[in-house]
Amino acid sequence: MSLLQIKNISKSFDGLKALHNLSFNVNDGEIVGVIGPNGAGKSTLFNAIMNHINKDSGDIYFDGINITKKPTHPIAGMGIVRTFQDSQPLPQISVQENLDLAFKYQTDISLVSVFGRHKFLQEEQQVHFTKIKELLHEVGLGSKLNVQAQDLSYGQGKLLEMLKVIASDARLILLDEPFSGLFPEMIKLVTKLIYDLSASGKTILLVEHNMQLIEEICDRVIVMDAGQKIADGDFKTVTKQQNVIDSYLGK
Amino acid sequence: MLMNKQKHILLATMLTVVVALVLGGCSTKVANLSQEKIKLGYVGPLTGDLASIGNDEKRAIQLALTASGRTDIEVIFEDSHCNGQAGSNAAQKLVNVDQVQLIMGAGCSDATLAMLPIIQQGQVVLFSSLSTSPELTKVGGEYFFRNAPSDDKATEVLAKLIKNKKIALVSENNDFGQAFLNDLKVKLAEFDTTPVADEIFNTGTTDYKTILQKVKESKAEVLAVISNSPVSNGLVIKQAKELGLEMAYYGTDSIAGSEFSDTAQDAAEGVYAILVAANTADDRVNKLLQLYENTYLEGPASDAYTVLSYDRMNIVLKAIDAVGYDAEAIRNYLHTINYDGLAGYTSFDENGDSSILPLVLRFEDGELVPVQQ
Amino acid sequence: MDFIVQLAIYSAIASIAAVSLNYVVGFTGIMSISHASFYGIGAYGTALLLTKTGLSFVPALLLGVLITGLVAAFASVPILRLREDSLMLVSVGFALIIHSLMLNWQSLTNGPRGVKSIPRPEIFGISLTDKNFYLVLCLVLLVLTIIIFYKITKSPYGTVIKGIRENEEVMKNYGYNVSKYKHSVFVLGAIFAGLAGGLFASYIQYISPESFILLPSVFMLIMVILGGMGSIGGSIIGAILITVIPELMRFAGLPSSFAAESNQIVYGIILFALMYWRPQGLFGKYKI
Amino acid sequence: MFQVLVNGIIVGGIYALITIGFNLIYSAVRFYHLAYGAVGILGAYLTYQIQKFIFETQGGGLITGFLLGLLISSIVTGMLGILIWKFLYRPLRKNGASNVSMIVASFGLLIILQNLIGLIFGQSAKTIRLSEVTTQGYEFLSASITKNQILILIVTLVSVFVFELFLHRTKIGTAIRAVGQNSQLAAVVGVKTEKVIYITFFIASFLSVLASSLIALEISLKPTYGLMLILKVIVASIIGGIGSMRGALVGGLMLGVAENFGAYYFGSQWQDTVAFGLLVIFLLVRPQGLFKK
Repeated sequence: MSLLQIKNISKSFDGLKALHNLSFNVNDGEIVGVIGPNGAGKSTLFNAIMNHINKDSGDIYFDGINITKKPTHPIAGMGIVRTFQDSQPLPQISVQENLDLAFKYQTDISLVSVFGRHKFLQEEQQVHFTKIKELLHEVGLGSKLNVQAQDLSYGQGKLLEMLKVIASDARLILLDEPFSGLFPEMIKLVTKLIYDLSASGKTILLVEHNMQLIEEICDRVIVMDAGQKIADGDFKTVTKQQNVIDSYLGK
Repeated sequence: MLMNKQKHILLATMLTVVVALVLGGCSTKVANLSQEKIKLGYVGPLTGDLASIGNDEKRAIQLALTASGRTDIEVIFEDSHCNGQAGSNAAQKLVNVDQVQLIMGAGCSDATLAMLPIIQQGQVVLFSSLSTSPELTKVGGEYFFRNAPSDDKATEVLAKLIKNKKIALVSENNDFGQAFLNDLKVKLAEFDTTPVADEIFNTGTTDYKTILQKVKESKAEVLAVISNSPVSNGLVIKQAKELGLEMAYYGTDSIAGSEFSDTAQDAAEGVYAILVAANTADDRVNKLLQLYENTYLEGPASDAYTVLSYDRMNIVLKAIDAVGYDAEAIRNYLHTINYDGLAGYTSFDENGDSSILPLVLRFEDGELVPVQQ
Repeated sequence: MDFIVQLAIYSAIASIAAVSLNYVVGFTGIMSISHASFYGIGAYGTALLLTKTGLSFVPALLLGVLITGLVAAFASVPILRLREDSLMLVSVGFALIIHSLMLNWQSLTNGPRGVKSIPRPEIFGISLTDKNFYLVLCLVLLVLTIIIFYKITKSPYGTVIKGIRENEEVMKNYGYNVSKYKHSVFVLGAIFAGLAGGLFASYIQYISPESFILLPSVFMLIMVILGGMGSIGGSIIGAILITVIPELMRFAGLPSSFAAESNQIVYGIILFALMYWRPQGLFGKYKI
Repeated sequence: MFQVLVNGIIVGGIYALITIGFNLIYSAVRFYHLAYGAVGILGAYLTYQIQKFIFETQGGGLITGFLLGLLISSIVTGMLGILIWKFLYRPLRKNGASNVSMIVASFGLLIILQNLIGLIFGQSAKTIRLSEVTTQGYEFLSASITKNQILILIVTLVSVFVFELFLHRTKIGTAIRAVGQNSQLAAVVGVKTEKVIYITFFIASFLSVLASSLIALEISLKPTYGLMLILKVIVASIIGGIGSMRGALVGGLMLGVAENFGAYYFGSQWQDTVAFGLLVIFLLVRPQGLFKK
């Protein structure tokens, strides 16, 4: 049963058709690439899924539940997380605090919990927590826990965003150009993190312009142009389709 | 980690500044005791809406002091901003740090009522020329005196004048306005007259045309303006004349003075004023107003309060000469005094209220002339 | 020495209000100018209960604080629908509406003549007419306030509200019900402002609408900005400076003809200079 | 009843005039210039001083004194407006100050300006008048309008008309609107944004002096009027649509009328509540105001 079902959703901003009855499914554990020329509506798709913008028509199902009309935070609560296009971590708080916010097991945060006895992390959470600590050292952020996030470099910021995605332990991960603006060795690190995620059974929807990375990482590719899906399949067959080439060459 | 070191330096400097200032406060206190100059206090509205009247009070005190030629007396002026907290701080400073035995002042009842507990606890005499609220009679306590008459005297005079006529009341939404209004309504009820219009405006309102429209529709014969701000009085009467309201106008004590006549200009003609102390028939009053104009190059914002404050200073000087500078002695002396002041013969009843009665005056070609009832 | 004790009392009360405002503005980024209105509601609530119902001090203060919380809960619904400068404006609008209610609801608040002779508090039989006992009461409550807000802002809950200050959209993406947090922050901040108001009313023993109009709200904001956004210690120092310095200026012997105006000009300059050199304030970490 | 409408329109006209200047600045620099009220009042004090000088020492007529005073002080205050932007606000913006800190800074400036006026000109109220005698208004359709009010109406209509013409017909006008729409884009297209901002501040301060001097005819002058005016202007500009010129006109008129009817039906002590109630309602229901999309 597919984890995410998009059923002909469309959305236009006073005349401009950002999404035009777009439909596709994403199965559990898949890594699906979403490609297309700039302005094809990729980011708008993510906004639509997370309900930052309400759709004109169409439905979205996650794990069989209709999330079209739900506010953003319960959708995220069900186990979906998304990064923004050139998203940087929250600037004027520390790296540690950024991670804490994304940490999935930080559930019952309420005023009462502040004064109540501090619940100890269950064993399963402890494992997850140590895993992130290791990853931090691996990507070289281990020593920067108390640094204000704004003092990190752009690349380190992107890495931290990836770690926050891992910390959230979400089932469906929407990555919006995670590689943009990174040096080659940073790209290797992020690719490794994505493979780790996929290995631990996560489903990933990846928006990216870098074609080699798409080919290398994704099981399947969806091509969008002017808000419509014009192709859906594995990388090789899709990139041969005439209409995909035309859309890229701007015919 | 620069951030922390910088923070500690800043924290340290801040603390030293505060401590230095506080100590500064105490050291000046010690210095005061050595001089033998008599220190009097003044607390009044030197900023805010009543600033112009506060300044009149201050200038009158300074004029009286220079006229008396006394060099052994110094008055410390403190601003109450017409606000409770500032007023109580000012009083506490004068009582506690400057060790004054007598404070002149207390205008807005906000500051007055906040100062009273400090006065009663410090057993210091509070002598006001500005607060006329009738409620102070009960709450004032034995250390509170005022030569400005309580409003219930003014309302009596006004009620007798305008009884059983069609009356429109326009009052300011502050302590003076509402206390005077309610008192007046009670007195009018005794003459079984109820006002045909009763409009209230917020302090600082500038456009009265809509209220006056309601007054016009109420077909009132008399318009009584109850406000202690000369500008509001002036604007109401000016805009009423512009609207062509043909009726008798009555105002309260803040009508006498340059600020009102500047605002109302020729519209002030024929306006009745129930007020105290600006009795231009007495040439001592004219001499004082002339002296004021020569010294400060502008007329007082309110003649009434200038004269009252001038009298107050002279009464205080007389008391000190008679019984010395001690609050207890001055308090008893003031109960026995009958001072021939510019505002008339002044004596104080057991509540510290003055015997001065408001006069009825009328604007005739720019001058306020007493009217025989 | 009563003068110093009185200054300390006013500084302690101002600090409680400043710390609670910093929790709302500094930590969570809700730029509310209506804090003095809740300070006023707390003051009026306590004063009216003390004078009209004969309740003793502690229940009156607690009830006054409760009323402030309720009003804040209702007021937060419209106010928190906006952000940044429009939130500032709607909170100014709210503050002015509350002031005119205090002024014109004569039957309840006795209008512009204010509430008189509010009895000095009696706690467990000790009558606090003596200023020193009152100072102890204020300092105890201030320490309590500091502990509570310190604990909150250092806890995971504190991290969440700091995250909300940084970027509400991102926080929604991580599954946080942002508006629930903002409402609880706004109401808790208002409750402590109400507490400060209640303490002020029973100390000064007379209150009127004039002392809760727009300017006190702005002064409270200056305390927080001067002290530093997101720093509890900073807000306390800011509160002490803004309360104490004008009183000490009385000693500066400035000829009073322009002393009054120059005080205000100093505030204006502080505000402008801070925005230029240190928008995060003396000890703050976060720039508005 | 009709009189109340007339009062509302006349007061609304003045609010509109000031709000136009305020919106002009907002559209160019994107923050609320709170000190704008005090700048206008400072200009009105200058007009008063010049008129007094001409009338008392030069023996000129009251009206000529007023018009001359108006012209001189509008230009002088216009210059002041430019200096305020150049030496006070621009460094702040360059320093990366956010909108909120710009508002706080401009409130500081408002307090400074208001108290400077208090120091220089004194606390007591000053009056500007056009005739020695208070003349009764002219009657028509059961409403009476005074000479001053007619002058205010005329000047308001003329300046709004001239301003609209200037904004839409002249090159500079289109440049100002371009900067208003999107300053980066305008800069890219070659509009010298810095110069345009200077002109904007000049015109806005010019308008505010004009309007403040006109108001002074009605309500005389006190240093504390700056804060009062700017609060009304903010309400008018939010209702009309922050930054839009037509919005400023409609917003000002609506506020004037609403206040007067509020005063008529609920009593004048509720006048401010009506104005700020309107502000809260618009901020919630239609934060972008009437004229912004």
